[in-house]
Amino acid sequence: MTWYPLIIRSFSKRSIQKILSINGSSTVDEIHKELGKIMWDYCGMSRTAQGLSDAREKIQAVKQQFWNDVKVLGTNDELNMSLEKAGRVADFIELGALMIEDALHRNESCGGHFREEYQTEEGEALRDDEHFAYVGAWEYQGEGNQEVQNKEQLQFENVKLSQRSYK
Amino acid sequence: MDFTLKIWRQKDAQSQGQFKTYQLTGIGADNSFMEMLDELNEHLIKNNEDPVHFDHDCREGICGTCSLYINGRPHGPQKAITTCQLHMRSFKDKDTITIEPWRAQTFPVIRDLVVDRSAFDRIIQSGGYISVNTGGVPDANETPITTSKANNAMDAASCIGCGACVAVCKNASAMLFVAAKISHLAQLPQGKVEAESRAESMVAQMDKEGFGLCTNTGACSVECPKEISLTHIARLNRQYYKAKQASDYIPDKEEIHEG
Amino acid sequence: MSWLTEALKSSLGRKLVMSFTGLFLILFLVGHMLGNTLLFFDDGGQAFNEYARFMTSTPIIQALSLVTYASIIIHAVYSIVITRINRRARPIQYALNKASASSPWYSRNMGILGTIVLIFLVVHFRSFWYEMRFGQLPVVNYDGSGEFKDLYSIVAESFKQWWYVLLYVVAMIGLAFHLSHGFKSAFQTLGLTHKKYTPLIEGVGLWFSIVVPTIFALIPVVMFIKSLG
Amino acid sequence: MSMKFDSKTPGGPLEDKWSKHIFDIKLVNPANKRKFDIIVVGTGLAGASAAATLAELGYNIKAFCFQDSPRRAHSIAAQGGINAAKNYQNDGDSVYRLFYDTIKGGDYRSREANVYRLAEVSENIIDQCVAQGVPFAREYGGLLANRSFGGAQVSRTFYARGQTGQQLLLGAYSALSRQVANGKVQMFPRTEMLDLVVVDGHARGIIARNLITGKIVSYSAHAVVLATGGYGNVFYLSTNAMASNTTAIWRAHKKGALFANPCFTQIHPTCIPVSGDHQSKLTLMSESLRNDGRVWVPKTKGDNRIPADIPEDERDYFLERRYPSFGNLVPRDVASRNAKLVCDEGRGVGATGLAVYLDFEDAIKRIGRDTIESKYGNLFDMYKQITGENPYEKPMRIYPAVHYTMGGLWVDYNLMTSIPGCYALGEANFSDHGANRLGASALMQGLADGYFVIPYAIGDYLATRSYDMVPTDHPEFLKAEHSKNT
Repeated sequence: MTWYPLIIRSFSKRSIQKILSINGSSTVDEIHKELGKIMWDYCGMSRTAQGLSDAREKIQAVKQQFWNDVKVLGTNDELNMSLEKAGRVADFIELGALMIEDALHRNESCGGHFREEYQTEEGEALRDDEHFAYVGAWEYQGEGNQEVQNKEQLQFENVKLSQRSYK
Repeated sequence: MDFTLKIWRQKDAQSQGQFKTYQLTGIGADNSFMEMLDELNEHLIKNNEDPVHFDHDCREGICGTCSLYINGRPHGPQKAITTCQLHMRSFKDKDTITIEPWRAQTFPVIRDLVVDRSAFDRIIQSGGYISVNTGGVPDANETPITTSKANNAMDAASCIGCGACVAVCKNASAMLFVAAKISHLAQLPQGKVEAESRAESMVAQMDKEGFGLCTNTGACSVECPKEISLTHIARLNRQYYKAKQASDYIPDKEEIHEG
Repeated sequence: MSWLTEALKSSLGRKLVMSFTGLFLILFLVGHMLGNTLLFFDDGGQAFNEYARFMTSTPIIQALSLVTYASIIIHAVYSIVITRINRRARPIQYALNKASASSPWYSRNMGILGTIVLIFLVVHFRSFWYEMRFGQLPVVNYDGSGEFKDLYSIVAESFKQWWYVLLYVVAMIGLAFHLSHGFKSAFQTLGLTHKKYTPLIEGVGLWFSIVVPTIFALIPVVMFIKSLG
Repeated sequence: MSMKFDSKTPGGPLEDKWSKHIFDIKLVNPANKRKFDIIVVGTGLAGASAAATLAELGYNIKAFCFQDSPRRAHSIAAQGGINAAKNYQNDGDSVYRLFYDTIKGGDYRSREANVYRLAEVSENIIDQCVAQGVPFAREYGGLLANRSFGGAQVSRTFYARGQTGQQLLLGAYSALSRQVANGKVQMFPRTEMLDLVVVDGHARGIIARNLITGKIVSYSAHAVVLATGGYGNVFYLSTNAMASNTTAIWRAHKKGALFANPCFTQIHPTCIPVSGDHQSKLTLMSESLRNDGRVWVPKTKGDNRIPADIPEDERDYFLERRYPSFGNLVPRDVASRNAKLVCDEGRGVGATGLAVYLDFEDAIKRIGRDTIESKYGNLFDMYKQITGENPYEKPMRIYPAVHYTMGGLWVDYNLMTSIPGCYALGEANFSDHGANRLGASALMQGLADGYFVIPYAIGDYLATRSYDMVPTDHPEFLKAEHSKNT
């Protein structure tokens, strides 16, 4: 077992070196801004099936861009705020993709999730309690594979589900 | 707007630092100071130069992370704000802006403009709390507190721990920081129980860290982004003397040795 | 080591010592000033010389004098100790520092102002205090009151020299600024601040720091002018 | 799509579930608590309160934060307040009403049992914070003051000026600092978690990077608590702090923790509008402003007169018009969507047309400028600092912005994720807010989880575990180090 620590060093270095070695032309902030724009435009205050499907493609392009063209200077062995941020943005991109999947599958409007296809005549969120009164819990399936959704059905024994009204 | 920036660059704690000058053009007046630095860093990265490291987080003046000495003043030329709340409209076009890290022996530079303020954490750890465990406490309304006491306590409690007081003090003293916490807790009935021992231990820790002595110049309060008043320092002094003459704490040799 | 010495070695303890000695010296200034106004009398120095003898021969005053000397020495020594600690707290200075934006210059330069006052004190002590105690002063005889050391004569002699008067005036300006920070600072250090009383303390402090040094400075100036006439 | 997880929600009547559960779950005896090490990642309200409380109980804590000090965690930026069902105002509040408002506000997408427990312990939170010295606002008689927030018709929000989050966080930070001094918490600031280590199906440690030296270090423990906040920065522009991120929970997700309702994000209606491309973050104006401010836009499209020139009958107070009973205090999602609607219609104001007015003219007339200043002074100053406009004279311009993420790691009733021994607290989990969070409830949840839920809940798991530590050269630690950084 004594030889393990030696391996740690080289492997961990290599994985962080990956980000450091790409040396492309896009800064971390630029990529983050692109991700943010996609998320805000398609997965923000209101969402549509079409928009979300488009966003699905666009986000893959951002992911490609990150892993092929990101530019992070410096080394791992120092205070390196660009490197910190790069790791975070890499995760945001993957999470963004999952948010889009989740928004796309939830064919109803509820709370902060407003799908334009599902609204009352007055423009209020229209829930679909029959089909969507559950928690969508996503399960990672390995790099590049579609995540699997598990459902936890919500039980309402004390409150009566009703159309929210603040009128 | 165009600016000439003179920025302190220092590779790490061990390295020797020096100023570097950068020209930055086309900055919007509505940019915040940090956004201006973001823009500088984008340019630097594109030119294969290491970006300038500076501490920042909430960018709305409350977390206390940002810490720049700008044109000879902590948090820049305006009163009662942090660096992240400073906007470029406060400068004139073509201005030269000098940016330095906080300077104090107790705040060693980590890199560029980033300094280590963990001394503040250690001071709080030495007694900046009320010793209650979670649970088993009385109802919140059981002890009334007058609005003026609550307000005074809140004034002191609003300290964000940014360190501007130390940075501007000619003696690099941390009295305003320490006083703010002591005064906050000493004014509340809940904090009174330990008020004296708290003053004793926090002052001892402050001295141990190597902060300078307060000479009442008042600069700390003037530059404090939360405008914490010198009266809190006076309250700290009172608490401390009271503690020293009244508390039953007598240091034995070992404690002195450690201290 | 006792709790007291330990307390006095802490940063706040040291400040407290500065505050107490400073306040005592402020009290001393009041007394000294009142006595010195006797120099304004046109009585050939009789009142002043009587006062000088009273001051050097009354036991309680002598005891107070000892406290005054001690205060001066402790105040000076502690200021050096404090300055050294404070220098160490900031080993690297700012390249650009607009200190004037946040505090008055005299508050930041108490050490320099204090040094001016201290240099003055050395000269002052040598000229008068030393002479009064250990020097060979001429003796005067006032009707029925016996013999008095004629301190007045050397005072009058000294204040005929313009540079000596100038030294006094400069020193008193230094003292004025030293006091204008020191007075209120001493109260702040003692923790004696309050919304209601602090403005009063600050007001008294300001007037004190103007009036007392001015009167002190007027004495040599008036005597110099008199000597011309 | 199998159902391979169990929420462990206890049976019985709603109001008895939690107390019954506390009795039913296993306990770790006091002498044995010191044999367990717990890692707490994140030191915001949830993390700091959890670390402090667990340490008080006797567990050995290693606490991590990427900030230079635990006091800087983003909970500090919460302005408006914290809800609690104290009914101090005698206005008909109760645990049940807070529970009901939260379930309804969340559009019926949260777990009843969790939300009820939240409402139940909300009372203890206020007691705890006051005991710690949090300087909440007071009435003249010396008792605690309250204000109202969106989605509620009672005054149940406790506040400390516009800095409630700061004061609550400093309270939790002080409790944490006390345990650091006691030697029960080992604090690792400027250290970022990179991966979760799972050994034999149980969370047994983390891999973290020291942000100053870059050193990557393994830490072993008997349980791992993630309290790392939300992921609003996925939108680039949000009200979150610059460094708020999803890395800890995302990497735990990749290790097998289920991620629940990721699309549930909250857009906060009262933010200062974007002014240009350079912008790095958005600043929130507390929802409490809607207590006195009135939201409006011009009735006609493209009306670009200055607000003072628009007469009363040409203004559309659209929230008051559409929601007469809640008015300007409708929940955040509703207020945001309506602001978007009027802007989409071309009735938005300001240079970009992406803003609506929040007007205090009436309030100033009614209660005076001084009262407004004492209530919201610092918010008004902040607005002026950022926009260069004086909100006492001109109405504020506001627009919605991403603020909070209701989604997060799936947790059971014990706040345990689907990886045994890995817990998620506060904004990092999904459990209490459904599809929309009510204002002043995030602080409540963070502190509820940290002070009053995890200290009991974690015992149920640890009581079944052995005291043995996994050595950090265990193959799983090594594997985690190898595969990190995606």
